[in-house]
Amino acid sequence: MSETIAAAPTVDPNGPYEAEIAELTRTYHSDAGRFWGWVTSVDHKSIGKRYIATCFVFFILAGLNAGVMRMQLARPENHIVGPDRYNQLFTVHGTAMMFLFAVPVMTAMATYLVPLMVGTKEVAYPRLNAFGYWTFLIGGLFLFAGLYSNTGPDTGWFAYTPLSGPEYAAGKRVDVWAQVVTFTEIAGLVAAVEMIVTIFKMRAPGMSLNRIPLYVWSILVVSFMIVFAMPSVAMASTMMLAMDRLVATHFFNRAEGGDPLLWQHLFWFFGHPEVYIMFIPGLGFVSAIIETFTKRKIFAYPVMVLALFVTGFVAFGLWVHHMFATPVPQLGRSLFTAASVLIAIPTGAQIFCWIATIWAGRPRYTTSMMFALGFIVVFTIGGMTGVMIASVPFDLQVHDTYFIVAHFHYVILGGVLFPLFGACYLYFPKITGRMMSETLGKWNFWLFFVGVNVTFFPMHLLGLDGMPRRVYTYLPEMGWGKLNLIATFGAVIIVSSVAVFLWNVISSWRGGAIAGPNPWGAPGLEWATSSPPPPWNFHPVPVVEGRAPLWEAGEELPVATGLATDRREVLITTALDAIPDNRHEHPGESHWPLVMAIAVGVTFIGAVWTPWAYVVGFAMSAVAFGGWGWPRGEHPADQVTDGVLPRSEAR
Amino acid sequence: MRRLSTVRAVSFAVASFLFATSVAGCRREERRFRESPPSATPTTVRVSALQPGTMQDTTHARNPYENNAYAQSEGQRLFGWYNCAGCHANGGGGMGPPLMDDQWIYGSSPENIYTTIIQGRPNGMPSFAGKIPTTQVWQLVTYVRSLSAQNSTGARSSRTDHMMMYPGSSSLQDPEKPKNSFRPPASEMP
Amino acid sequence: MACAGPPNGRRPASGVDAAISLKGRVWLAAALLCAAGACTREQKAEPARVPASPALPAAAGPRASVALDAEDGQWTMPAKSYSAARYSQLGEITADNVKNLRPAWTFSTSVLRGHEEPPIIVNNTMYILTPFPNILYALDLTKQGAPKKWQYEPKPQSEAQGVACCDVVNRGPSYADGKIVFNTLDNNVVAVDAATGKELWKTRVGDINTGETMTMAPLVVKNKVLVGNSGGEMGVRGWLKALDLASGKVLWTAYSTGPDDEMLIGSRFKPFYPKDQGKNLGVTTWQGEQWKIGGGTVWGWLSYDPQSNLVFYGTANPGPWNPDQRPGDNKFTSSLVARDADNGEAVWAFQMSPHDMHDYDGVNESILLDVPWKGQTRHALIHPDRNGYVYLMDRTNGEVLYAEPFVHITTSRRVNVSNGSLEYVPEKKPRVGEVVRDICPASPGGKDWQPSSFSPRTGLVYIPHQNLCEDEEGLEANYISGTPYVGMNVRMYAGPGGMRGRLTAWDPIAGRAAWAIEESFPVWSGTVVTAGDVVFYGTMDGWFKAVDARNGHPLWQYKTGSGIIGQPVTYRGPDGKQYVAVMSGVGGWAGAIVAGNLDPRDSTAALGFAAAMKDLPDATQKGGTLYVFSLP
Amino acid sequence: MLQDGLRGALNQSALEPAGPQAAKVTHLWWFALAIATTVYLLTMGALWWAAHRARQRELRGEAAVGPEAEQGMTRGVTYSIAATIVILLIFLVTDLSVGRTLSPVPSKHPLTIELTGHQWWWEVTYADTSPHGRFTTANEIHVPVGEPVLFVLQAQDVIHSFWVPNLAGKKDLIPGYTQSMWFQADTAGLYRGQCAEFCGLQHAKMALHVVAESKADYQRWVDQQRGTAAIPTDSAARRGREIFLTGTCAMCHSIEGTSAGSHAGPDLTHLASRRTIAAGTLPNTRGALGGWVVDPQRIKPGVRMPPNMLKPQDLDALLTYLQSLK
Repeated sequence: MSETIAAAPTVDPNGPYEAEIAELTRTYHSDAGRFWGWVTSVDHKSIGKRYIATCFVFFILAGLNAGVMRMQLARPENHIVGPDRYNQLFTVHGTAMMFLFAVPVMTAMATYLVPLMVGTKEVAYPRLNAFGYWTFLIGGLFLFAGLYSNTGPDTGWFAYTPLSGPEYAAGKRVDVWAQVVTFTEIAGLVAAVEMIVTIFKMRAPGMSLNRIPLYVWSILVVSFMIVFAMPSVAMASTMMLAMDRLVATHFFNRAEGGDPLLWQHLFWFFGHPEVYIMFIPGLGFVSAIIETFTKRKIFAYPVMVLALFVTGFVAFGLWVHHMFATPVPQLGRSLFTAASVLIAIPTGAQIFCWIATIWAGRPRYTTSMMFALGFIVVFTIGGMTGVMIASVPFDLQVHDTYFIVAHFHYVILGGVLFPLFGACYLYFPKITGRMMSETLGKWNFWLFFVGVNVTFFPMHLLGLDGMPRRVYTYLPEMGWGKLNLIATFGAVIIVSSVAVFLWNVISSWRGGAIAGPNPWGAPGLEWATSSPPPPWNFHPVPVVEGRAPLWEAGEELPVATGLATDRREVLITTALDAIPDNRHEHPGESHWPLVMAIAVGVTFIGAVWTPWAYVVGFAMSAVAFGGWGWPRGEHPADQVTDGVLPRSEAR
Repeated sequence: MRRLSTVRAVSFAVASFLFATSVAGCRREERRFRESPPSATPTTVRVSALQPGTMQDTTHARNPYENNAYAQSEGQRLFGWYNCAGCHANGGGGMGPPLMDDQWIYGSSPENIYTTIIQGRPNGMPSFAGKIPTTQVWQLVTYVRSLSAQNSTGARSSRTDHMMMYPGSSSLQDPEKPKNSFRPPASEMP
Repeated sequence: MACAGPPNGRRPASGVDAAISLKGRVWLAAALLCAAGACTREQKAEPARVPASPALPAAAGPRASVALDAEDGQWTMPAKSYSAARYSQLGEITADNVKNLRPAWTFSTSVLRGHEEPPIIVNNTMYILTPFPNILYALDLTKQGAPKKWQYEPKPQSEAQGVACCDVVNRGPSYADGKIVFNTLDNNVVAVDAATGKELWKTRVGDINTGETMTMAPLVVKNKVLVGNSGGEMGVRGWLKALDLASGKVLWTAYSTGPDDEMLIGSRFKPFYPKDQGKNLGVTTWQGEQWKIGGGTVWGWLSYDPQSNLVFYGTANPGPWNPDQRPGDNKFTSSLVARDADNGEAVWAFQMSPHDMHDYDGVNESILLDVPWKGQTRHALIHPDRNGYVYLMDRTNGEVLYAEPFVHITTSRRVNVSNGSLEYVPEKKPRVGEVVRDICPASPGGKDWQPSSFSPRTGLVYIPHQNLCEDEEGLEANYISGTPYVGMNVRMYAGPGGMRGRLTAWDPIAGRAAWAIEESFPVWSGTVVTAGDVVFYGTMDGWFKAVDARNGHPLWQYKTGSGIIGQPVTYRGPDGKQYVAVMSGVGGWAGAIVAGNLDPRDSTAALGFAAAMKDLPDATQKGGTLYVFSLP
Repeated sequence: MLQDGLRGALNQSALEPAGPQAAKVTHLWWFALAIATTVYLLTMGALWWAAHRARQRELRGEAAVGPEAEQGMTRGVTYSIAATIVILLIFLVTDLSVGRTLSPVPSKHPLTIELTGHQWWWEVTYADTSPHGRFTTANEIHVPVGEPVLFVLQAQDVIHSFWVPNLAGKKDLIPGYTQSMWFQADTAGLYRGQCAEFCGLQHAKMALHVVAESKADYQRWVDQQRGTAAIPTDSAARRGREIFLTGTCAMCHSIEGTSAGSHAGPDLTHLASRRTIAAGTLPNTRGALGGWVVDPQRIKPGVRMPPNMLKPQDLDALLTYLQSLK
């Protein structure tokens, strides 16, 4: 692919900007790498990297849970774990995969990529970004600390009351769950806010709405969904469930006028959009991958964008289809059925567009591309079953059975993991400056592809054969043994595939082939800077004149100059047409985000035992806020953009 | 490798965090379904449940469940199932004396309460020897002690899914450390 | 957050300072508000006399009359006469001079539980029966200060206390034919020689191991001792037994539930209303064999009509309280039954509260009156029931002449006189797993056991009762022989107006209250009315009161040592003076919070009564004393 | 081992309907599956073809298709989207119609059964116009063939879900709510159901059996269930009865006709007439029963039933009694 590297135009660091670059180096100097520098860093790339790494650690831990569960279910009446342990395992598996991996890993990737893709120097609110990460980390550790201290939540990842209420869930297990949810929701909301602002106000000059990369669109949609969905569950878990359990409120106590169904509504109002929050970024990745490896702009860009928005919108009209077995009026059911069926349309549309793109383009079957295709193959199956279970009568048969387990694993593994692996192979060079091994990559892909289907396809049959989910064992007479054994075998394959992936990452990081700025000849701005990018991403900032800048620009990418280099200054552009608007100085390294996160940690973890934790926590937060908001030197924060002019126009 | 030093620092922090929490959790969260050997008092046939049962040596009996959350919630359930609540209400008493105050006619230690349940007491407390297995008696003991906040609040459930019994407080009232006060018998106590 | 209740996470700090408990109370308020409803709480208010419906001149119009024996100045049975009028023809103490009333002498019983019993006065001897351990004292009235003649101790089993639902009370002995007859808590009927205190016979008629106890006062009719059992909260099957006064042999047993032959229902059985007619209703109106543990105990008052030779009594609530567990009408619980005094054969029965849902026992007294009704005189009985209605019935056939509410009622709309049915309000039916609020009257009913009195002079019935409402939540009740069988979470509080008690003067003909006196605490004592037009009653905070029988004007009051829940009596002493006597000693269901040292922080304590009586411990203490008053 | 107890394999398949409810759903499923498969294959076909075409072109060294192909692509994509919409609408309509047809009970006065979910067993009460005709059993439901049966669903503690796949879809039992559903068994047989909403430790072993039998057999069963337990004649059983009533058993279980009246555990009045014990976990054999009584926590860890260390002869007597409860 040497020729592509040559072909790709980049911002040449050794151009006329040496002096400024030198100054930038001083401005952005941090002793990142040393511990203190590491904890105080606010660079979205370093945060993004550790975010991604953390997510994968949780992914592996939660995956191991699944492994044990599969072992337990491999044979009827198996005694590897008892019901008590098993319930903790599947609850933590679900919780971790949802709250600590699927959603945050996408946030993490976005944290790293979006600023590069929109061609800005930093993410909006860099310290908030750091704070988000620390909060997430504390929450994640708390969950697994719980599991390993036999305090793992054991009421399922949607913790239905009253089973999760004070009377039936003894001890602190469910409290741990409730607070972990809170931590992750905070992190999620924080990231969403940054993304929305970054995308709306910090795009490179010229990157008008109709030139925003599809991945960035998907992140924008998801960020909005997060803002609307997550408060619902945060309130339900932190306020209501935690308060019921800690200080005996009666939100979910039917006897005193509360209502257990209220929980289900609040949870699923978040829980269903959550599914789309997980895989819409995946769709974005697939677009990016297909675009890159077919060397062709995605077909019907407006349709794709529209599809994303429709999906994001309709996603909020589906939650009741998780509750068909509860008292819901006939009409209501029909409406939610209709919505659940119709949401298939936008996704379908996207799939057709990708196919068209492939048809019209020159596919190169790299590992990344393979994963993108694998996504279409696997995810579509999940989509099909999804449409089926939108049907009330049918859902009432398979609801809470292994059919559902199969369905959502197809959707999530198909919609999240395939694109994610694809994205890893695509962006690894950008992040590390080295290529990943394609051979290992192919192994990784095929093992994963086979593993997923071997594991989860039989579950459809198990479900139809009457096997409920969340059972720690089953009777030999049920005749579910064979299929379960197969599924377990499949799980082993998946594990091996992930092992290969990890090995590939480690070895490539150590000694992969050196990648240039743009090894794939991709069109996005993120490829217009060195790999790995400098702390300031771009200098000078690029100017965009089309949807695929690097393909459309000639030898040299137009740039905009004039941003100060003696301080961390970023360019603010208008929301619609990305016309330079003004410039804004960003803060430097700070330890306050960490302090703040610890304050939050003390509050919520302490609240598992005593309400006084809130008092203490608020005090600590106040201090942290003070330090955070302390005035930052004499530089006028914002200035008009005199002198900042796109070069191209200067010509 | 500067990065490594970072990694090491972080992993150390993580490790110590995990360790700390794990120590905290275990005892309270244990679910011991099956004491081996499965323990239960042998079923003996008796004329009347209301006469004190055969004396039992409980001197070196120790509550295996003190501060165990699961045992406490089990005890709470059994307290209703076995009609303890019928006489003692939800701790406030009625036909029987209250269990949430600081007056304990026959002692408030786990052993005392165990003996009271097993042997009964002369002024109306029936003997449940041979009717409630040892494990469950200890679970009841654990719950009963929680009523007067004698064991860990961390293990206690804040409320049941029933009528609000203790208006104005989560699980129970401002704890009072019980003192064993021996009241004059018969006519004075229910 | 306001609904959160106080922070509970605090480690059990030793010694809780006032500040915290104060906060606790603040939180209580908050929490209650959050609980939405159930916010009525007793406000303190001074006893006030309120005219209920426009007060009619007591003397005007036709009057009810009652059969009375010639006044001998004695008090031989708790209800004074077979007609249960509790009316004394002694007239020395009058509305005018009662203000001079002062204690003559007192006597301590050495027992500190609820004293619901009346003293019995025969042949210048006063007999006092204490609550458990049911000691019988004989006091010599002829001597200065009424010294003790003798005392008799039945020594009941102490375990019996464990199965007595609502304090270990006893409602008094009866005198007949030189014998004092009474029941002990452990189900013995005892006859003691009135002169010597020698035990004549002692018959065990019930078994505490099934939860049976006895607290009622026997009625002696034609050499038969009629007794019934208690234990409606323990899964007991109710019965009425007749014992031979001479030998103590059980002559017949009439169950309240079960097959007709066991209920002594035969050819003579002619209930007035179709709803009470049919074969083996005592079985067919129950699921399976629930009638065997279905309650219908007979722990209240009996009255006797010599003319028709019928005894009238009420049966108690069905068990368990949770109605979902006993589908059907549950006959004949919460009913009035008329039986032949000789062989116990049932003549008619009338179920006031079919499939009772709120522990509305039917055991309250029936006063036998003859009332002018639509131009003719009806042999009637008047029965203020726990379900909140005063029933005026034809005692010959069980026809309801009227049933009018005497308290605030939300559980039913009305009593349909045409078919005798109580029209329930379905929303107030207790439901499992859901708190039903604002149930009025509460489980103790519009009026509990505390007996009324009737004065032929004023023609009014003086009903002591309470004004309570409650919240209820049904629970799955487990029948474990010898333990409670209730299945209900209850939380009581003052009814409308915030006053928990009332003395209502009821016009039996007009079917409405003539006047009423409000009391802060439930009026848990009986009443007595005299020819001097004075009504005596006591309050739970220890006041013994005299009011004008005609208009309820407060005339005199005296603060005794403990709350009064006993039955006042009046008699002529050997010195020819009129005396008034009453037991002071708080307890009973209403007073359990004091008598049993209950913890008011648990609103379900004492089947929910404690919640309504949180302030009683501040108002009175335990005690057990007889007070005798006279004019100087 | 359960099979011997149950005479025949355990059938819990949603695809082997034994009643109109399940049958309709099964048809719906096959219909949906057919559509889904077709659509899926078409999509994959298109994907393969697209990739293939591209490869061809690349091999032939042609340049990527230019704008002229755009209309063709637009048309293709538009058609496929349109097709998708049409198909989805068809599916939606059929589905809703099926849903409608299934909801109402096709009978004025159907046989009504009150089902209460407990952790972790099923309380079954047969309603009757007269209270005296009602009776209660557990974990085994008998229904007459060819007659719609109405279920009134309630929960005692946490949320459970009533589900007998061969007969109908599931319905949740929610504390504080009363839900209802109905089904009808057209073919006689034994159908297994299982709690379908996670309800705690023994969710996995909270099963029940539906016995669909001829009207006559059903009536016979009802009459026998209405009866109370007779006092046994032989001494062993009498001794067993004594142990039951005075020991731990009576604290939780009830037997009509005795003083045991606790509803904490299943009603045992006619225990011996049931096919399984422990909520469909064990066959109702003397051996299994013994094992269960002595150490239930080994079979269902966390189950509410405590272990009972009985002396061998006592256990033997107790089992004799329990097995006499026909």
